[in-house]
Amino acid sequence: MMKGETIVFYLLAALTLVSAAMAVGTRRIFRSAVYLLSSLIGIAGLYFWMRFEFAAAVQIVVYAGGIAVLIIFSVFLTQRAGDDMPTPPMLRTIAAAGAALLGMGLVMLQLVAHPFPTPAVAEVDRSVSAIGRRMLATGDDGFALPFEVVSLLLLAAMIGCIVIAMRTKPNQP
Amino acid sequence: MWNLAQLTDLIHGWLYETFPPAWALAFEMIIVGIAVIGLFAGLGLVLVLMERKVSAFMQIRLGPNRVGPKGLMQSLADTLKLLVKEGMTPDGVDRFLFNLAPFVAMIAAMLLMAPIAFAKDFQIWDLNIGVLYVTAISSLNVIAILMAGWSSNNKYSLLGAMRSGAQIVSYELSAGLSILTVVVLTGSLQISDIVTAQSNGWWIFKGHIPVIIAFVIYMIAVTAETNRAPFDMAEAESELTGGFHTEYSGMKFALFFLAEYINVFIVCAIGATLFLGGWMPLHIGEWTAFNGIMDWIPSSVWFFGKTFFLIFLMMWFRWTFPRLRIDQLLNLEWRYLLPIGMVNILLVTVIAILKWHF
Amino acid sequence: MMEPGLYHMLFIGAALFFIGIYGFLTRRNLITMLMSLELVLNSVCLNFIAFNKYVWTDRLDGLFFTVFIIAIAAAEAAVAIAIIIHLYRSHGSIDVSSAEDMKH
Amino acid sequence: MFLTRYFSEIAEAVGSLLKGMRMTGYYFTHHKEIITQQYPDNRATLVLPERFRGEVVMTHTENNEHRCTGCTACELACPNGTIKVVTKFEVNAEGKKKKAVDKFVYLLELCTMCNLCIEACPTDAIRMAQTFEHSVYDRSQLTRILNKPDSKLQEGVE
Repeated sequence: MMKGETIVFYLLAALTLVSAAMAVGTRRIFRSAVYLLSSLIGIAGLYFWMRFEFAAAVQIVVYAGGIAVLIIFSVFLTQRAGDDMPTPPMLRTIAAAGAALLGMGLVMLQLVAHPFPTPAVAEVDRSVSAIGRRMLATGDDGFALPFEVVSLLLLAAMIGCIVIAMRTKPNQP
Repeated sequence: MWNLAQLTDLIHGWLYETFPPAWALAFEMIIVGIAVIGLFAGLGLVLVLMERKVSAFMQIRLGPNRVGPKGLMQSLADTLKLLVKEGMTPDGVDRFLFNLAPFVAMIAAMLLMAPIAFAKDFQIWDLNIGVLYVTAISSLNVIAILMAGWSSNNKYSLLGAMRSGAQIVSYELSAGLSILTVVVLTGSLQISDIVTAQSNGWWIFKGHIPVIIAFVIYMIAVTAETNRAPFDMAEAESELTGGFHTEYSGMKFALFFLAEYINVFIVCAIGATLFLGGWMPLHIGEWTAFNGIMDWIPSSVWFFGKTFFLIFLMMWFRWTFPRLRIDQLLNLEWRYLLPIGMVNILLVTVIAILKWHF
Repeated sequence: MMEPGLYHMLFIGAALFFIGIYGFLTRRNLITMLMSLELVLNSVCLNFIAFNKYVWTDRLDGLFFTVFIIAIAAAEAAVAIAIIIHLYRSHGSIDVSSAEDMKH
Repeated sequence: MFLTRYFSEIAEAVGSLLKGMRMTGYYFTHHKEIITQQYPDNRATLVLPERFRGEVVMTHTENNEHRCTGCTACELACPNGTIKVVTKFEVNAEGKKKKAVDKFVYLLELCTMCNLCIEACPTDAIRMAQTFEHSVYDRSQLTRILNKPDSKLQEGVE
């Protein structure tokens, strides 16, 4: 008999993969966004399953609450309800599926053949305060520099978005 | 006295003695699920009646007073009506998403119940990221509204959904910042830690002015986040004929309705936990006799009392203020609440570092 | 092999990655291409977390990489959607072929 | 100065919002001021305002006398044609013919309770009553004759 945890894992994996496949397969763009969202939530569930609660919460906040809403908004602004996307030409579908399957096969061959080192026994403390201390530490295992670089990147992205989205005055060419 | 932990321990022990662990866990899950659904039904009935009564008294009316003594059965009758109504699916809608949306709203509301401490040692799941979990899951709510708005194939629904999306995404920032002030003072995201940190005084009393400002911002932001008047741009009966739930009827409409009230309850419960001490009784300094009397009142009464006080506050807003226009709404958030919240969190950090709070 | 472990997680990661690649290759709509890219990024995040969980349990690097990737993905999505909406305003379509005049 | 204006705006807004909340809070805590009438239940104790206008009636004394001379001023004053005064000639004690009211017909279905007829009446023969439960099963019942059968003109009214 399977343990409850195992059943939950398989359910989450199925949710993630099936909805991801449907997200790239469906021809209705809004449904595609919703399937993508459920796939992202499935991944957050997998993080929860691995006891990485902080990563799961960040995933839900940023992806489900931010990026998915952004994508849905852009769908609202650029598509008409009821329109289906055109089916891609058969040749391209076959070529893409072939490439994806081939790559998948190669990666899986490598994965099965490669022995991964056995884990060190002690699990490190993953509470939020420990994460915060590591995040702002400047020593060998600190992440202060990437943290600052990411914050700069976010600032640059914000300015870039404002500049792109700013409406040019209609009377100017 | 009044210890709910004994009750839960008793049930837990009995289940694990009688059944194998897997089954015992499954039974516990079922019990918790039934308890949550029962709480949902009870809250829905109570809050709908409360809203109607409060609105009536504020408008010098009587409110529902026909069904049952003093109209207490009114919401039960409403539920019955909604249950037997035909659930229509209009022509030309995206059937799958249209029928899914109310359930997404309900599921998001149900997930939010997990980390709330209803009484002393009475909590479904004491997550170590409790508050962050709440902010994360509450952002799923907007997805249900966007789904309902798009799949209804109706321009009013679409407009309501877009307004609601813009509104919720922007007000989440203010709510998050004001939650962070308390997190900075406590040094933990766990709900039980936050509550025990307030054993010698609630944060709103011992956190100086910045926490009071954060409380005010929190109340405004969550009123907007739950789409209630004066921020009910998503529904706006007078402009959008009901907004995202224009096309819904019967039980599916009732689910949206219930989800709104449950969300109100949850944000008020979180507000009570963060700022007003959750189930912690009111203690004043060294007055042992007074503190003893306050301790005698059960902790669940304290929790529900504070929560319902905040709910009453939100209803008071709703029946006093006129609705904002969409540009005024975004102006309020981006020009006033967000800058004030950011300055406020800096102040709180200074207070926390210098240990000025007591 | 029933007990889920590192290989299961890596399989999910690889499958997600190639589902994303398939979507990126077949779709011609910019928004859906962006969605496929999000899937690819997520598969990488999942791999980082899985390695952190099952191989290097004494470190937190996988978690940090995931958090930074999520932050960068948010910035990328915001900029991409700003560009897409601008393209829609100027060309009236968000098909990649409508952006071809940038070649000249 | 930008900052002072910013903060004074906030203070003003908060002040005005609190004022509104004080008003509704006052109503919430003062249940006695509720103005809702639970109408069919309190029919026995219902008190209508003095100036409420229900329908036009003609006052009669206990001797079955009214004050209407049949001058048709009310008929002329009515904008809707609600009132029709049918007159007849009566022979009085001195053998003179005199105009008197035969039937004072009042069409309630046309009346808007505008009070113009009452103001036009030179002899205060008609007034507004406070009855308001006017629903009937047949429209013909809304056509009323206001002067009671065999009623006479009151002495001394010209």
